[in-house]
Amino acid sequence: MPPAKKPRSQLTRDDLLGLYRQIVLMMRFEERLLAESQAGNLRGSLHLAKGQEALPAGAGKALRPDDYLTMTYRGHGYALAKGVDLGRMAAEILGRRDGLCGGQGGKMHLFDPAHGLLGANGIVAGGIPTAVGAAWSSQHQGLGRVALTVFGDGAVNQGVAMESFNMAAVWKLPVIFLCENNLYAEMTPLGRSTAETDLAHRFAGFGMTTATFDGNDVLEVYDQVALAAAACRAGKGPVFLQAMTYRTCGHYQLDPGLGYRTKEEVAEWEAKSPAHRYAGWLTKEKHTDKAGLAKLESEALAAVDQAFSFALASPEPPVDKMLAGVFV
Amino acid sequence: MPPAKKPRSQLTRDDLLGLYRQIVLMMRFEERLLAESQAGNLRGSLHLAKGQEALPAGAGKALRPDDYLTMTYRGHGYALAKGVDLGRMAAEILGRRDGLCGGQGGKMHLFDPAHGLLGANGIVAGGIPTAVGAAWSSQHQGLGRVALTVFGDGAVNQGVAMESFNMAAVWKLPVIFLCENNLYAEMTPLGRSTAETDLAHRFAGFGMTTATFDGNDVLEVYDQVALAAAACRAGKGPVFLQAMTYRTCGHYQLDPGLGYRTKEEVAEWEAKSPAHRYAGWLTKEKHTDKAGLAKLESEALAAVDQAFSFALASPEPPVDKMLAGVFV
Amino acid sequence: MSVAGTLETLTFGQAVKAAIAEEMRRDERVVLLGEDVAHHGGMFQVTKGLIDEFGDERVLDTPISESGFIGMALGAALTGLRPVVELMFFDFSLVAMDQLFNQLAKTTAMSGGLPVPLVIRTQGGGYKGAAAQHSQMLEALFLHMPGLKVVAPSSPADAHGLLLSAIRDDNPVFFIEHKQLYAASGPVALGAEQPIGKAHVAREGSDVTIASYSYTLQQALQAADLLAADGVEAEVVDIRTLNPLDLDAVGASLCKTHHLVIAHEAHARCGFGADLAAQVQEKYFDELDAPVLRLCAADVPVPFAKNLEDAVLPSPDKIKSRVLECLGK
Amino acid sequence: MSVAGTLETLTFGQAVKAAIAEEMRRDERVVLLGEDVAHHGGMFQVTKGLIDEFGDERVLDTPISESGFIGMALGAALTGLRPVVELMFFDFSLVAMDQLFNQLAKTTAMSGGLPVPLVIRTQGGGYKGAAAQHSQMLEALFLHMPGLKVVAPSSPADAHGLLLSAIRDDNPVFFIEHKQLYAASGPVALGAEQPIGKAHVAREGSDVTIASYSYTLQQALQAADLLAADGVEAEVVDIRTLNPLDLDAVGASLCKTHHLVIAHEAHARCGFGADLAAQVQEKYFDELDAPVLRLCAADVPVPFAKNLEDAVLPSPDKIKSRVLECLGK
Ligand SMILES: Cc1ncc(C[n+]2csc(CCOP(=O)(O)OP(=O)(O)O)c2C)c(N)n1
Ligand SMILES: Cc1ncc(C[n+]2csc(CCOP(=O)(O)OP(=O)(O)O)c2C)c(N)n1
Ligand SMILES: [Mg+2]
Ligand SMILES: [Mg+2]
Repeated sequence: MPPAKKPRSQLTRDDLLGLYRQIVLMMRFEERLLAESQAGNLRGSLHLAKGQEALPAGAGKALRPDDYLTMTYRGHGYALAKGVDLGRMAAEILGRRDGLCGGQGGKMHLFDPAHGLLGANGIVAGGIPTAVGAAWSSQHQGLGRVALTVFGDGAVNQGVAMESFNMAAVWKLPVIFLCENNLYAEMTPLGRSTAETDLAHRFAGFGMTTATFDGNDVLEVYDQVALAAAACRAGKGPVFLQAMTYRTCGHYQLDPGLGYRTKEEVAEWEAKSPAHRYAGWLTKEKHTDKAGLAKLESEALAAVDQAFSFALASPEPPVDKMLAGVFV
Repeated sequence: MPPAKKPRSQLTRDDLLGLYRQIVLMMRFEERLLAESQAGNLRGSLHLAKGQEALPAGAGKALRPDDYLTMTYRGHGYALAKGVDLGRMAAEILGRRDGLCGGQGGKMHLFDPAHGLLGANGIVAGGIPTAVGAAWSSQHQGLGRVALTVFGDGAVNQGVAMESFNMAAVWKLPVIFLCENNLYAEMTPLGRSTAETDLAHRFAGFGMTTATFDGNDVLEVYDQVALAAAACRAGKGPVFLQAMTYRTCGHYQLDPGLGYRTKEEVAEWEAKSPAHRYAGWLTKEKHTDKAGLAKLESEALAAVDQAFSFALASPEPPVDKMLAGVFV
Repeated sequence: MSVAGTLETLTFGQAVKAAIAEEMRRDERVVLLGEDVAHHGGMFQVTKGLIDEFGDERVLDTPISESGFIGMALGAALTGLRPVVELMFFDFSLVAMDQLFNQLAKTTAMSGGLPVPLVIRTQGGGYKGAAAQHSQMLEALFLHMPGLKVVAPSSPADAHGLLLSAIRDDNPVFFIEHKQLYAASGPVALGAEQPIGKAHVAREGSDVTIASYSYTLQQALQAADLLAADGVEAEVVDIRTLNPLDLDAVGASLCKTHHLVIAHEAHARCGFGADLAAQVQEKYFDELDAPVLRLCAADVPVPFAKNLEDAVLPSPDKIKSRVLECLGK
Repeated sequence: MSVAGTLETLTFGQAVKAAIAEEMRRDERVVLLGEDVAHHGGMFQVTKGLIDEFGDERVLDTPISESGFIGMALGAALTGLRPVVELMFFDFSLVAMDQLFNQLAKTTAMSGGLPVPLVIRTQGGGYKGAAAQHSQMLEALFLHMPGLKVVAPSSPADAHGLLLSAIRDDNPVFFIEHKQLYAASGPVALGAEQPIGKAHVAREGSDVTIASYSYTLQQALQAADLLAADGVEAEVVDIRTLNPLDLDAVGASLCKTHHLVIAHEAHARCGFGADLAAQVQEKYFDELDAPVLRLCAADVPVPFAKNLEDAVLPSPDKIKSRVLECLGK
């Protein structure tokens, strides 16, 4: 039974503007990553989440700072929204000494347990059981923490993902399975990889509460994650959230994102992009005006610039410690 | 929509008696295996399927000889019902030269492609994707063959099983997933390993047709597998069958089968055992009488005796060929 | 209840259990999970009764989802618990390799130093007619992939002491038990840790060194007895901890005997024996009077029939022959 | 369209594709499957356009279910097809290990001789900043587990010829491509098979033997050039097929040079180099004037930052240093 009021009704004007700032921060951060990649300063594949920014922003807001998070190669925004330091994150992605992991992890392996971040992952679905374990640990120790694990529509076909869903359900663990259903896994459309494209059905089959919603509406995302977190904390077990969204960029920096998608389809989703929509709502509802938005945007840009200045000033990581071996 | 008549209406009296013979054959075969194990002639763990005999008998009857089959360590009955030679099977299980696999495989690794048997398996769920591949191959080559894969209620929690369900569904492959839901995986009751104990829900979530039925009623098993095979051959895609059953023996020969189950529960299911129920029905419906049943039983026993005579007369496998290497 | 500090005669299985119980009493962060470990007490009864002492909050039966629950253990280890996982058969590690190697073995390195305090206990090996999928010793895979400590004791005392160390270690430890060892008994000093990273001379000798571990170590000791009857004195080094490796201990023995035979039950190609032979010939080239020889399982899947399995797996006789070959006899 | 019998200059990637296309034309049982191999043509574009020629019945995009579709390929291989599977990254083999090792590698042995005609192509290796989970060379695992032929070509011609042989083989073949090789080009005799099981002398020399394969072989050739400038003539043996192994070819070279360095990108412990070193010292003990040395990746997960990755992975310079060390210079 849905509650009388949506959790968003609790949000203050500052909160509402903070959500916008978070969306824009992520956009600026990822644009800068792309620029650094194109300038040759950033190694390897870069997986951006353009058009999906409402999800990290809304989910981050709905969680407690000490809640746990595991995510994918496409998770920069979640780390930011969870409070991870921008500068140390940029430094990690640039492979510097002051990076979150001392430059050893790289952008697919961001860790920051101080902010609950238990790993980005390069293996599709690889971090899902980690989150289930963190949820178990929280339940076991009575910490009241929730674990959020974020993954794509393609990841649900990886065995370990489904094993995790079942374990979470049978032990009623406080874990939120947030599926960013952006309709494609790399270049494969959802309908080519699964017969039942409404993934909520699959989750329900494990005996889990599910919800499907507009993942490009930041307030809806906030509501859904807040409700799920409350249910988890109340001991009601895991929740599956299917957020409908779309990446308006390619799978990675060298993929133009077309070929397997039409220009029209991309344009349609660009029109529904979270920043755009939310900015419209904020001004329409008179929470702020154009100038107010511009101020948030330039704040975000400044924060990103500062982070990258820090990162670029950081030296190469020392080799000896790394070569000394893997054990603590 | 169910058909007007159940497939069983096509069965002749000979067919009906043949089903009974098949049930009894399996019982005598497995009893003999147990005796050989206790006599020290049979190495390793032995997983019997006492009380579940209606499933192999009914399923074997409903399939074509050239249909494919993969199964578990508990699959002796399916191999027999699929037409595998009793003597060569006994010889394999005893580790003899004339065994199906020349004594190299053993009882958990029975292969007999001439009868469609593409492997028993020692890894829970390990053979499920093999069946999916055989179904794909049949579809691809237009062979009209169906693949049956049999597994337990515990196996549905193994990642590769769920990956296989999804693949079969998305490509509409002619594969029947037959889950022997005997309520326990080793010593773990179903409710301790999954939140949603009606496994049909999980399968439906993948976009598959499902049916749940009494797995101790051989005619019902025959009907369900025949309907599923017909649907597969008609190109309607995979079918999930959940057969409710129970092993009235232990998980393996050294497990008394109690401790984790009450005597009452076991007794209740013993009363529902397939041979017993079906014998009652056959005589009540006057398809045969006590003497007729006894004749079928002694035929089965004779066949088993003959098979084991053959097997016990077979020499040790030659060592050199095996040591020469693994490649063909 | 066993009490730390006392000396008892225990089977290998009991020694393992005593170590787990000891650590669970000492440290409430230690939790146990695996298939049928709780209510049933494990397929090999190693954890029998622990649920009664520690409750089902700390001793957890899992679904048949090895990838899932090993991954879960990683999440728990990163958030304050110290899980001890039972993997029922070594062979089943293959369904969980990504979680083992891409996730938990790499977490410390990728994160720049996070501790991952967890132990995975498993049981492997042949000789029981369990055939190709239930007889494997796969330690080589775990040695090739950096990030896991790997321990393979051959006696109850070592099993106990090394498991204590493993549970107290802040790195992930893969702990290998052999099905043929569970019933073997011996004296165990309860609560006495054995250090991870130290080999141990199980028998002294001067003519040849046999390096081994786990169940094969027991066969090596039998081979040494057979050899002694023929006048050959073999020194038997129990490697015990395969990673980190105590190369110095092997070297010390080699400098005495100048002959080395490595015996293990895993396959030869890219096995532990290949690794040790390569390291030994590199570091002790001038000490070697003969090539390092290996006695391993034949490089075919373990077959079912007894005569075939015997032909594939090591035995004291085969080790003895190999030693004589090494000595040119 | 490339025609069998002609000689063309192709990149490594094109040479692989030409082999697949050739076999698909010749034998309608050959089918292709993997993630994004059909409509997109593969992450590395190796199978680009094959769907147009052969249709989506024979070129199949799969879900992200490596265990599932590798297992499917086994089922297809047992029932009349000859599947060629693309595993997008070598690293992802870890999610499918049970299907690879407990199922398809063991099927022939367990069944007493059934053919399993299938090929798994994968792509591995580092140098691209892809970090710990996208840079691995895991061939050692595939060598330790008997039942798979393992091939790792270093040139377009070998890639083409060995893949033709692999697809025609009735055993499962694991075919390793290196991400750094795709763009390298060279002459390819279209349709010309190269035998599985034969090494190849890629450069003649008399002072020392360098044994290598895959991308590291190219680095070994560069190292040989550097060494030649210093007056050292290295013979470079391209192992090419890691299982079966052509030990004789290494031995023949060694009997000339009496010095051996093995170079590869995989980790050292229980790696291919350990295996070859162990076999060589056993069989050619008296030919060795110095220990067999190895140059491998350091035994830590491949780190992200460029300077760290460089410190971990092989390079021509590092190979050269190791060779000089072997020669006592
Ligand atoms: C086990 C594994 N298989 C394949 C890949 C390659 N891969 C990386 S991202 C990706 C697509 C994932 O799609 P989805 O889960 O929908 O997430 P999205 O990228 O759309 O956010 C694939 C196949 C991988 N990293 N890991
Ligand atoms: C991957 C794997 N994990 C664990 C086991 C050990 N094991 C063998 S049978 C079994 C129980 C299987 O239960 P279920 O699927 O219900 O089949 P049943 O035995 O009841 O017929 C387990 C856990 C195994 N063989 N393979
Ligand atoms: Mg997606
Ligand atoms: Mg069961």
